[in-house]
Amino acid sequence: MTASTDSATPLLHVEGVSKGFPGVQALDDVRLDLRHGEVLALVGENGAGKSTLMKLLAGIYTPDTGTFRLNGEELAIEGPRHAQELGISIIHQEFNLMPDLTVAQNIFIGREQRSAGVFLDDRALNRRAQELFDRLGLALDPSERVEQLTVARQQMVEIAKALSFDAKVLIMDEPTAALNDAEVDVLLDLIRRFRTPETGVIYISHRMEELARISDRVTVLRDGRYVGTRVTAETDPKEIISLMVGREITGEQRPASTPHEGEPMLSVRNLSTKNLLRGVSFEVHAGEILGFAGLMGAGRTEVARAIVGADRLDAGEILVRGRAVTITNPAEAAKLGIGYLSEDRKQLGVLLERSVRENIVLASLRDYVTRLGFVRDGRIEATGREYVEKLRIKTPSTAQLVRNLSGGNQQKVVIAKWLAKDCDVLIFDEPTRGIDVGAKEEIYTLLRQLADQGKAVIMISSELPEVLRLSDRIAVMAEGRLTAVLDNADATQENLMDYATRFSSEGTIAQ
Amino acid sequence: MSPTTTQPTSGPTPSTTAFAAVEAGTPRLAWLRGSVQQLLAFASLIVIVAVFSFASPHFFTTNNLVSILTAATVTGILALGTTFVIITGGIDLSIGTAMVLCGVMAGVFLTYLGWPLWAGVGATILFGALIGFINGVNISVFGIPPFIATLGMMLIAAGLSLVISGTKPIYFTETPDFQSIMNLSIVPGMRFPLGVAIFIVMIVVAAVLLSKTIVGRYTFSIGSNEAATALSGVNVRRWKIIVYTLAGLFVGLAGVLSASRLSSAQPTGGMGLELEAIAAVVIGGTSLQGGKGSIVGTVIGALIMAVLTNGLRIISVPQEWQSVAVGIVILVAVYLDMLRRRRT
Amino acid sequence: MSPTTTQPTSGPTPSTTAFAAVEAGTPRLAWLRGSVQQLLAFASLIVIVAVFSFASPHFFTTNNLVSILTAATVTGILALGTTFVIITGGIDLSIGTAMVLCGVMAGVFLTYLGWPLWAGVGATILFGALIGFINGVNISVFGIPPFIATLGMMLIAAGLSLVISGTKPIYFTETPDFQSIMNLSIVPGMRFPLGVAIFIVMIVVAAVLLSKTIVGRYTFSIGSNEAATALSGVNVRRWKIIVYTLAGLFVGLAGVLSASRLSSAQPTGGMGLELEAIAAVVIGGTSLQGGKGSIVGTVIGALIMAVLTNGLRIISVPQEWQSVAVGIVILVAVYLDMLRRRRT
Amino acid sequence: GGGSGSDEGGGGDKPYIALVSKGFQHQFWQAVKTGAEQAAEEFDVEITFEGPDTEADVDQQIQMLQTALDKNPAAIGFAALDSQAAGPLLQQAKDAGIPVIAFDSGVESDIPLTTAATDNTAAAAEAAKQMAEAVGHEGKVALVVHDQTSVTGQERRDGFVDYMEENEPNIEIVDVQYGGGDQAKSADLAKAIISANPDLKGIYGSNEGSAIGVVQAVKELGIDPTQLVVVGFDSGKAQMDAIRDGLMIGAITQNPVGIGYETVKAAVEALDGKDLPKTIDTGYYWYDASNIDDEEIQAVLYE
Ligand SMILES: Nc1ncnc2c1ncn2[C@@H]1O[C@H](COP(=O)(O)OP(=O)(O)OP(=O)(O)O)[C@@H](O)[C@H]1O
Ligand SMILES: Nc1ncnc2c1ncn2[C@@H]1O[C@H](COP(=O)(O)OP(=O)(O)OP(=O)(O)O)[C@@H](O)[C@H]1O
Ligand SMILES: OC1CO[C@@H](O)[C@H](O)[C@H]1O
Ligand SMILES: [Mg+2]
Ligand SMILES: [Mg+2]
Repeated sequence: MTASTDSATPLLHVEGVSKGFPGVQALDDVRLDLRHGEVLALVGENGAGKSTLMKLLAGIYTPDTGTFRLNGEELAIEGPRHAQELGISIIHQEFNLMPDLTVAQNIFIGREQRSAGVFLDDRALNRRAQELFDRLGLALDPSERVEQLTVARQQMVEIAKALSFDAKVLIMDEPTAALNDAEVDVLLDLIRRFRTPETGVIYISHRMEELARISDRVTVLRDGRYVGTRVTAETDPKEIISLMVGREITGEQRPASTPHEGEPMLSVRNLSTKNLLRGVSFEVHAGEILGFAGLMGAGRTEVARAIVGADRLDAGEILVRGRAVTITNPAEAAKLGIGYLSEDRKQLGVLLERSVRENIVLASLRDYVTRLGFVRDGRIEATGREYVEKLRIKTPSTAQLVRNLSGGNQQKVVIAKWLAKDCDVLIFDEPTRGIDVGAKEEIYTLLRQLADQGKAVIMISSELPEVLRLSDRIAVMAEGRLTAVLDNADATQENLMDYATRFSSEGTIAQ
Repeated sequence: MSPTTTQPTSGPTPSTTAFAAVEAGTPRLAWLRGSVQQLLAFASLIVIVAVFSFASPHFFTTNNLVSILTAATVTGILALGTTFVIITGGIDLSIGTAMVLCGVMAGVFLTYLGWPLWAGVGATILFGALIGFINGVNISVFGIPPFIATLGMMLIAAGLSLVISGTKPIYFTETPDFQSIMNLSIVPGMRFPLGVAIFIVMIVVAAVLLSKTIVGRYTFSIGSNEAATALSGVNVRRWKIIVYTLAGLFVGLAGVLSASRLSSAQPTGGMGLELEAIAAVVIGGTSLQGGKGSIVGTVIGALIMAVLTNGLRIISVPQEWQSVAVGIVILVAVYLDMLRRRRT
Repeated sequence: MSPTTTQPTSGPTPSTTAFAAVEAGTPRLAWLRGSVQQLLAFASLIVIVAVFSFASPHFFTTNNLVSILTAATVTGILALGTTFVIITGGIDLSIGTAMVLCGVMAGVFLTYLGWPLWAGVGATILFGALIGFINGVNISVFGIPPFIATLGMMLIAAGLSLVISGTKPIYFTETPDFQSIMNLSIVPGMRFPLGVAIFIVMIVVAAVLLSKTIVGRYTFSIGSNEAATALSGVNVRRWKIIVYTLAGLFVGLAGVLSASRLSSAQPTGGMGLELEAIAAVVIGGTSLQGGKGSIVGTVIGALIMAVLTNGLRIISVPQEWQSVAVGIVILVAVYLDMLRRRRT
Repeated sequence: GGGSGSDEGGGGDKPYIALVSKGFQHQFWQAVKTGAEQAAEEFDVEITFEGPDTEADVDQQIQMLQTALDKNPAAIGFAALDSQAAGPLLQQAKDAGIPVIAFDSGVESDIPLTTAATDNTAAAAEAAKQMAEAVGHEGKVALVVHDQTSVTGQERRDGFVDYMEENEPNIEIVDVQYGGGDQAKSADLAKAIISANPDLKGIYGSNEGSAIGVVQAVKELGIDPTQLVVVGFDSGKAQMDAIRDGLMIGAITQNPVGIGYETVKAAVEALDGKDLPKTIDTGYYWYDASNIDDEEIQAVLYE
């Protein structure tokens, strides 16, 4: 069943690899085989060690023990550049882009085009990038600065960059976490085209349905250990999940359509911004989850940011419990009981250099302060531990720096931050980005509990099944307008897609 | 481990990561964590002290150690306030000349206006806070980058000191007690000046503020990720103003102490003091990128500077060599500190 | 809403984002983008010039404008090199005293050792590069934070200038032509010094280096995201050393020009010049966080400072008020610049 | 020349004289400025008085001189930080027919018509003589000097040191340190010198800030003033108080008001075409508790 029984030399062979960090054994005697021409899915819970293994392959960390073989030849990977030279190309879970440079400059950094041997030729560079995009079927502007791209587009830049190398082994660490279904299609298509008898792909994802679509085999890690490998065609998500978590996960079904006639907690009327939004109106009631669907750039994030005062709104009215309010910054929103969890975890979500518990109480710190302004560290620790347990955040202690957590566990910390604060209206923007299947269910349960406690929850998500799974009602956006608000019972993937593409001729990455 | 080139200066170095992880634990331990980190800088300090003690019998005497503390007091107090500012990711270049201006204002309040001692001293410290407040508003409300905002204030304060004083020193003729604030001997049979005791009290105050109060928490949060802090509903604008105002309070106090020491408000000077204070902060392990730092570190940094200056004089190193020596020692001390952190 | 509070200083601000979105386009436009951004600072410069021209007939004269350029030359050249350093996210505090040391070395080469003019000047510039190289190694290889590494160098250079010169000015008695480098009139019938022409050439050189060559590209890339740049296989260590060395070349040249201007190598001073140069860079819109900046901006920043200093003297503002005025104008200019950028 | 360049002073057609000094913020320079203003009033001329922030800022001074020239003054008063550095500009003044008067520190050049200054070497020797007597012609003494590179700093150091070497074989100079004229810094370094030399007999501070710093050090260490002789330079309230309180035995004072006055006066005379002496010695005085209140001394002291 495993690759070692296979007679052919695998493209990449990993054996006996261990890697420890202080307090954490991230990898323990892990093995893995990537065969020629295959897509190998690598799965496991948050913190299972997937990214760590990939960082070893990329030359960012050196293993404590273990061997790597490329086409049977043993390797010592000395650094990122060396990995590149060996033909290992990687898309990291966290972006590694230079926001001040253009798309083309980012893609070809270190491989600049020069004219007359001295001067940079950015036109040639742009041309090369354009050729690459044409070949890959991506609608990216080579001369746009990366800083201005949405998270999804940045992801596409990373993908284009990885594919621009003449790589033999392509590693993708959760490339679709920030992508929409349409973009996922584009990506999977790219992967299929990349695959040749000389190449192989390691594909990390928490989205089970993708595995069936793209992978040939699936390798599972649990708690830093190798659990097993299955041929995709011969297994099903259920088996994979039980290998991952060591228990069965039973997802609940879509919520029964209980129309919420409670008072509108938040009403938004005719919201418009200079850039994008045009007359967005909706309300969300106490006790309900309002899902937001739409394509990339549809403006869902922008609606959220405008509501909490992170961006200026040019027109429109916001009412909290029927009372008109003006919100000019997120602090005022917080005072009114509105919280916003950003989709951009690294830039706008976590404090990487601070501890898990400090991050968890950041939004609610005032609840942990005496009248004289002293912080109650004991209670902070108690809360921190409570959420570490509740969300099963994998960390040696609540004092661990968030930087040292795996991506999915960082996301859990951000969620905990908002669960710890008593808000009436919670806006979650892509809350399950990078979260493993098991934990997703737990988070759904928590969101539902919040609603049941009488809070109004807005959930923006690019995964339609998730929106359908959780929302009482679903708002759909396209090009800055609200095109529909549906009851869950009336919604299907098909009609949501339909509304999401109203007025829309472009606006996705795919051409 | 990974080569240095793969890590951003501001970002995660494997070393600090590893280190912090070792230290991470209960909140009790967290208290210690900062201090332990500083123990490394502390080791440099000890080595420097040992070398000087060995080189001259006059170095490690009570009198001389008190002299060192006295010399460290004013810069040290400035550095305490600056630590907060730097941890938010900001900088304050105005502290030197603002301190001079506060001294002049003490002269105005006490001598020109004849206010009683407590009122004049209180007003001076508040005046320092006002300068800090204006810095904070310029930075936070008007969006002027801290470097520019405080550079502007540096120049304004330098000029105003001259204008207000009429380019003359102001003497504290109305309040002869004023000079006791810095100079009063508080330990019988020893020359231990009140000013040094005030410095020590301020160290404790600053340490508690930074690690035990909400100001300190937000100081770290803002420096760690300002945007994320703001999106968490923290009124970042207001807290930044508070931090600069707090730094201004320290500046006001430093102004009182330095004027008290000289029994006069000197309207000149102050330029360059900001670099000394910032250097103390940074030598103490606080990162100019924000988000990291400690009061213990700053105090050690200030002491390293003061001990070096004093010790080189005690062993009569020719003056032109003194700054060379200070420069080299700073480089070596910080480098060794790096090395050890990396190893741990 | 408040862009300042909700956005990280280093990250994308809605303002620049929006602005850049307008400007972003073909590479041709990208060339312009930097410049247009600077036009805003340029407007401040124009206003300041207009005000002084109106206030005094002596201000807008050829002679005085040349005086302003002459005054801007040395700081301006320092600021050019510093622009690269700051865009990488670093800082160089050593430029002022290192420049002084380079001047002293020019004296050593030309007067003490009696080298021919070209050799002495060349060696001086290379000596500047050496200082920069050492800074680069300290930062890049030894991992000392730029602030500390260059602060150490600042002190070392200040001391070495005194040591090497024997605390006396060195005069260029062997090479009387030396003073022509800065002072030679190159436009017949006018006092247009060669030094200013050199400054202008260096502006062009720096602009081309920054926007058209690989050094410039990596300068921006490192400042934008050092870790990502390293992960992309760029030898960040090496390129940082190159950038500091490049800044050192500018320091060496500034040392030659200032010694030439004074017909003597003055072994003191230089402290404070680094702040002036950094101020010019930052007023010109380069961010201390790194990743953003332009040479045009730096030049405008340097001119704003030089025009202010000169104009206030020309209109005989009492000296104690001059620094107040400079401080306020800097604050206002940068604030207006912010406002406009936000609006665009 | 021409005296038309004074529109900014608002004084109509008065001749305009630009004074570029070595400093501005020091009391000493403010006293020079006062003297210059007195003369300006008396002779009905317009003056400006500027100086660099510190006496290390040669370049800043050159720029000030350049700006002064661009304002087209009738005459220039100049206290050079470095005479050679100002060479080209002085030449420019000469070419434009603008008379130059040097003050405080001589300019090695024949362009200035005269120099109004103190003989610093002689003044420092006087301080040394007083010190020698006060310590009983034997023991260790040290110097806290305001500046290592300026002419006044060097002259006041060398004048003192040379006197001791030539005349006082039993006096040993153990240390010379430089505090930039900053009081707190000078105090700290004086304390270090005292700590390092417990048997020190005397310290000499070479200008106001240095001298007050030394006094402060003595105060802070609680040393009996009879055990450690302090000799100062210049005046100012703190220094005068120290002398009255016995913390300092005495000091040299220059006549800064006189320097300023004589400079402007000489400039006016030059404009009137009068001949000027090569130097104008503005004199110095030793003052101590015994003569501090004398009229002659009070006239040259400043608070
Ligand atoms: N630099 C580090 N220091 C300390 N611990 C670390 C470090 N990097 C990773 N870890 C720990 O190692 C474990 C494995 O992390 P890794 O990032 O490989 O998980 P992952 O499988 O990629 O998870 P996710 O699905 O959440 O991305 C986690 O417990 C994480 O906290
Ligand atoms: N085609 C586009 N190119 C570049 N920027 C775009 C484009 N469309 C929208 N944007 C920018 O994206 C933002 C709006 O997208 P927003 O993030 O709100 O969408 P979303 O529906 O949340 O999608 P997602 O977060 O999945 O990208 C605005 O700032 C807008 O300026
Ligand atoms: O350098 C000076 C400052 O102090 C005064 O005493 C001197 O006369 C000046 O030359
Ligand atoms: Mg991961
Ligand atoms: Mg979004």
